[in-house]
Amino acid sequence: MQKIIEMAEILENEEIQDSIFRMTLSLPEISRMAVSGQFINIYTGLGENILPRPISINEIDAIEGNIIVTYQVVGKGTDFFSKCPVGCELKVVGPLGNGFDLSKKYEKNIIVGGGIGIPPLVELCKHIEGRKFVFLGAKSKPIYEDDFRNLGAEVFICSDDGNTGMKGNVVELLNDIQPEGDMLFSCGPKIMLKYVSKWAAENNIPAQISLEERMACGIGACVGCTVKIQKKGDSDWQNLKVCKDGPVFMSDEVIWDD
Amino acid sequence: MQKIIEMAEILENEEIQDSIFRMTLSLPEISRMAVSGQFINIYTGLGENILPRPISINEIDAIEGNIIVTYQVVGKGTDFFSKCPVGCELKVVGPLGNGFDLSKKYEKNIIVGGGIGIPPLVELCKHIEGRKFVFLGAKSKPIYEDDFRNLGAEVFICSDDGNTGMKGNVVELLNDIQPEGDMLFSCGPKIMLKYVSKWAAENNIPAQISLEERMACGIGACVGCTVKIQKKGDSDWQNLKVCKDGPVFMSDEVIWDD
Amino acid sequence: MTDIDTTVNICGIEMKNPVTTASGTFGSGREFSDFVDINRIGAVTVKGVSSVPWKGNDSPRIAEVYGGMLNSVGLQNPGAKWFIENDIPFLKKYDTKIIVNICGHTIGEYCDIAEIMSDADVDMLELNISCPNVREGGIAFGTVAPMVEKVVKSVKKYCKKPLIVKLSPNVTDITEIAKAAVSGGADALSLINTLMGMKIDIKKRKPVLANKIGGFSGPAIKPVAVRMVYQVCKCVDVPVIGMGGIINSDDAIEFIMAGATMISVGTANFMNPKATTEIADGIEKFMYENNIKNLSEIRGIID
Amino acid sequence: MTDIDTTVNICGIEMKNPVTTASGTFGSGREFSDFVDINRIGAVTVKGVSSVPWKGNDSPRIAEVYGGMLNSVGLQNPGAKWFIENDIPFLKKYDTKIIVNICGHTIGEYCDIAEIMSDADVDMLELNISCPNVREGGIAFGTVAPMVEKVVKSVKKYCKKPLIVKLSPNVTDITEIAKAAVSGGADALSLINTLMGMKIDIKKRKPVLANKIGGFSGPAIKPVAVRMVYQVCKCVDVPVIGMGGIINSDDAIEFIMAGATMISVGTANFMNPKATTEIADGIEKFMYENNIKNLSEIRGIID
Ligand SMILES: Cc1cc2nc3c(=O)[nH]c(=O)nc-3n(C[C@H](O)[C@H](O)[C@H](O)COP(=O)(O)OP(=O)(O)OC[C@H]3O[C@@H](n4cnc5c(N)ncnc54)[C@H](O)[C@@H]3O)c2cc1C
Ligand SMILES: Cc1cc2nc3c(=O)[nH]c(=O)nc-3n(C[C@H](O)[C@H](O)[C@H](O)COP(=O)(O)OP(=O)(O)OC[C@H]3O[C@@H](n4cnc5c(N)ncnc54)[C@H](O)[C@@H]3O)c2cc1C
Ligand SMILES: Cc1cc2nc3c(=O)[nH]c(=O)nc-3n(C[C@H](O)[C@H](O)[C@H](O)COP(=O)(O)O)c2cc1C
Ligand SMILES: Cc1cc2nc3c(=O)[nH]c(=O)nc-3n(C[C@H](O)[C@H](O)[C@H](O)COP(=O)(O)O)c2cc1C
Ligand code: FES
Ligand code: FES
Repeated sequence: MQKIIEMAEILENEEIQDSIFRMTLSLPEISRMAVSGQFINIYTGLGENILPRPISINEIDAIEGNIIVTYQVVGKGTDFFSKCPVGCELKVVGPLGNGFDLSKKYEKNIIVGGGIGIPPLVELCKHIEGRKFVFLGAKSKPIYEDDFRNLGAEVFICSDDGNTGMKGNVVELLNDIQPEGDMLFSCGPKIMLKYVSKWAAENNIPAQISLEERMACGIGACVGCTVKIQKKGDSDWQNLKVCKDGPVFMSDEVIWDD
Repeated sequence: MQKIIEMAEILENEEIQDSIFRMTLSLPEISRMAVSGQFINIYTGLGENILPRPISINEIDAIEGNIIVTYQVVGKGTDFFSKCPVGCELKVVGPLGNGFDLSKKYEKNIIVGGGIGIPPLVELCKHIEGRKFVFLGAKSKPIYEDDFRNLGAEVFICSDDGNTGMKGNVVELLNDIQPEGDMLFSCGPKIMLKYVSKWAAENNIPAQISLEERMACGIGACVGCTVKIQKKGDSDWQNLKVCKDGPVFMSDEVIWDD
Repeated sequence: MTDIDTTVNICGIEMKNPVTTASGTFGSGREFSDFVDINRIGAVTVKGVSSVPWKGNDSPRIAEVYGGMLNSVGLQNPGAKWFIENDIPFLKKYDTKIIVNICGHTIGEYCDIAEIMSDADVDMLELNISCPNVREGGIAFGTVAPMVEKVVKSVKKYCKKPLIVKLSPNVTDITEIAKAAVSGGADALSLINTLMGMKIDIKKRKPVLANKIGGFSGPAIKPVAVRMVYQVCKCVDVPVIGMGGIINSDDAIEFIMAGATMISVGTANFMNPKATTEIADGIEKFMYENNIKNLSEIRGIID
Repeated sequence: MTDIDTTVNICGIEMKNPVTTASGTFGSGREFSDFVDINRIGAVTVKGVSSVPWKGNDSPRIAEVYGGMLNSVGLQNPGAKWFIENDIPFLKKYDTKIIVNICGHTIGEYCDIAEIMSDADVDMLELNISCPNVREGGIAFGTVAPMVEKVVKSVKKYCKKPLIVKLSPNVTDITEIAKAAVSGGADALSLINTLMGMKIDIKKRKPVLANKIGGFSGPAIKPVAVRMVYQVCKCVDVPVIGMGGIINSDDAIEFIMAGATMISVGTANFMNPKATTEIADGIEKFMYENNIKNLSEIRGIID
């Protein structure tokens, strides 16, 4: 798929929860090409931060030509983004990676999101036609609960501190609700994905999970962002690139190191 | 003399000639302490540019608490300054260096400025009571000609291209006018200062010249900004610091390398 | 600009301009072809290739540092066969030269890959004896002068293309290593490879890289690279390909003035996917503005 | 914060916190006393002092580079006598320890200054065998292991204070040099001194520094420094003072986790005259927030 460099005007940049920002970027070209589960590379322009920041696509508005991203301030780059005023321009490269595989339709879809892994699942949810069971977890309050409901999903919530929904993590929530599904989609912290994958395997549900890894190029050139993947039928694992071969992988092909 | 760190709000930042900017900074503390011939260190805040930029004090407005500087865009730092909008804040350390020695009053004062060396002479001119013969040179048009006239100086102009005043350099202009003086003050490119010093020596006029050198700290700690100075009576030269021992030196004490 | 000649010649291979890519930062060019016209690059230096596939190191392999980055890719590559079948045909569609960066764990492996690539449709080989991420001897190869000479001499026997030897900067005296490579038979030298660096995640209380230590590259390392290119160009007669932190055409000119015949764009590709062609354009502009007809007029102009 | 103990002890000298200044970047402290309370710094390491005054190199001596700077001061200093008469009395007004960085052109000169300073009212000596700007042998002293051992051994005979040996990073194997210094009798090690770097002014077509090559410091060099401090702490038993690009307390913690007992703030002083005390404050805050009672809990915590 073609990738391009585009200067994005910031149309909105709002703190929707403590240190989590929702930013609307005018990206006429990239928004036309992007699909759910892909990400974009956003440059800070700061001299000390030379690498772009990979951020998932939260929503695509191809008509207005916008891409919405939701990011958490964790370091210098995201802090810089949070301080960029509306009207300011950011350099963006995208769309990057392969999205979720939506070539087949499923009757029952399980969607599991954790923390700052929730955003890409919103766009995903728009493109799923069957029943959607959405499980969201966070420290205190998962973002975008209402968005999923508005997209017709049945939403289940948990939080580490019990502030919203069940007190516990999404795997406990899954065990609690025991949803049925033909396909599971998930994005969130690595440790969560590992246990969600285990849950899916135990319940014989195929799962597409979206992984993260530290990146340099984001386009498959530097071989920096690998995960160990053992393709079905292969006798050995190989290091595949999250940015180009992923970020979405079938959970039963991932080798979990730690 | 005490030095301080102050955050300066930019009150004005205007291009007064091609690539030359006049910037007014609100510096209530530094403006109270500063004298003509001193400079300030302005930080860019850009990650790749770690060192402050030394810029001479052009004018001091102790009443309003402002310092005016005039700078030429020559590289990244000055380019950054030129793009800072009014209202923006810059970190400043100052006042730095020793100013011109005005402890004695002279009847006839010769002031010689070249190019971007002219600004500090404006503030100087305010504090000189005797007659002031001002010689200004530049590529095409020296800055601040009118300011000197308004301060009661007799102003002589030259330019490399003959666009304003005599076609030629300030030393040719000095030779042409043959002014009399009890003290000469000068600031400008090194090569100009060298020949102005020579002219002053030939005409038996003591001269205070303001030198530049690449700096790191600006406060005398790194020993990075030295010039060779042979003090009267000393048997050998020594490396003195432009930032702390200068930037103003007696011209007959400077050893000219090249 | 018709009277400007940007071509450079290394070991009889003429390149349309002095810009190439630093091995490992440009893939085989395919990944960047969305952003740049590969015809505009003097040569493409591809990522390190070994005789058999290498899996590389564990992740995380990338860490950002002030003005640069660390990597511990560990020369992951799909091996010579895959490279010959996939990457060469792709690059052959373009009007550019191909430099293949070759790596091995042992002298035998180096000779193998040199022999294999000598028969492939490529222009030059670049011997990477300096990757800090290869544990089984890679370090020793690149940092001990007699070892350097020995490896180069051995590889030369199997190498039927001009041989560039790529030097590690993690040495006390780069000129000694450069001279050893030339004695061994290097037709050209390239430098610098990455410095060895480390970053610690103080929250997790462990190194960011799974491999702990990695190769440091990017604008932050440029002063070391310029210094070494300058020192090496003063002491050897073979052409030098300069690299290390080049992000714009001014940087490129700096290396050329230090003595480099070609320059490679590495980490800059991650900062700006169009870096290579923008640098090629910038060099042309510089030549035009400064009335330079041929880069030999400024090459090594610094005493 | 009463239960937090920020003190560190090197060779029996107790410092109130692990922050000192990198030699040559803080003068004798006087220049910075307008900005920082020198009582808040564990120790002040003063600029290099030699037995007789040194004139240093020609100007320009400073060049800015991406994320760092080059200097070629060449250890200009007014000599031991001036230092003893002027700087020591000034520093003695404060409640801080004094570390004197000493330099020489020859082993004899090193021994002279070590002897002179042993009788002065200072706490430790730091032997700078690594300044890249000293031509008459300085380089060889710091980069060849047997030479390092020999110099340290000789100086130890004349040195009556704890002796810190400051290492050059411009070497193939820092652990070999570190071990040599310890065999020679070093009571502690400090590293890194500056990397050797160069910058060319492409308009003027000459190096920015009159000396051509200079010492590279600042945040850009931090990954090399962290790596070397880590490597050295794993292979010697003496305390290590870590430095190279530290600009904030997170950087300081990084060096401590790599194994450093103290850390020095150098080029950061030029970026922010308050850097030293802000870093001391930041370390305290980090200890408080992470419930660390003593820095020994995190020192060298990286395997
Ligand atoms: C495919 C992908 C999609 C992502 N989508 C989102 C998203 O939608 N929202 C969001 O908030 N975050 C997302 N992340 C994580 C996000 O990239 C990092 O939080 C961000 O780069 C941190 O930058 P920083 O400068 O603030 O932090 P710093 O810690 O200062 O960054 C330093 C370096 O580490 C890298 N880095 C730091 N944390 C991570 C991480 N978790 N994953 C990868 N690289 C990291 C940075 O890119 C940078 O190179 C995504 C990561 C990947 C790989
Ligand atoms: C005491 C003093 C007073 C000065 N007063 C003025 C003034 O009033 N107006 C003005 O326009 N300029 C003045 N200069 C020069 C000014 O400091 C430089 O032009 C400026 O630092 C360039 O920064 P840059 O980032 O734009 O250029 P770059 O070339 O990108 O700067 C790179 C580095 O070189 C240093 N540098 C570059 N040129 C000079 C120079 N000529 N002198 C010293 N350091 C330099 C910078 O400070 C920086 O560290 C003065 C210099 C000194 C030492
Ligand atoms: C991600 C990455 C991978 C690299 N892989 C190789 C390699 O396979 N072979 C090699 O000789 N050098 C490799 N290098 C080193 C670069 O070719 C280059 O020498 C170094 O990065 C310095 O240049 P730069 O600062 O412009 O990146 C790699 C560098 C990076 C950043
Ligand atoms: C201007 C300057 C002068 C220096 N002078 C000395 C010196 O006299 N003796 C010495 O051992 N190191 C000297 N150094 C090296 C520093 O002490 C320190 O080792 C080095 O700069 C790395 O730390 P930094 O990156 O925090 O600056 C000097 C460094 C600079 C920048
Ligand atoms: S980030 Fe470069 S290959 Fe994935
Ligand atoms: S700039 Fe540091 S002593 Fe002058």
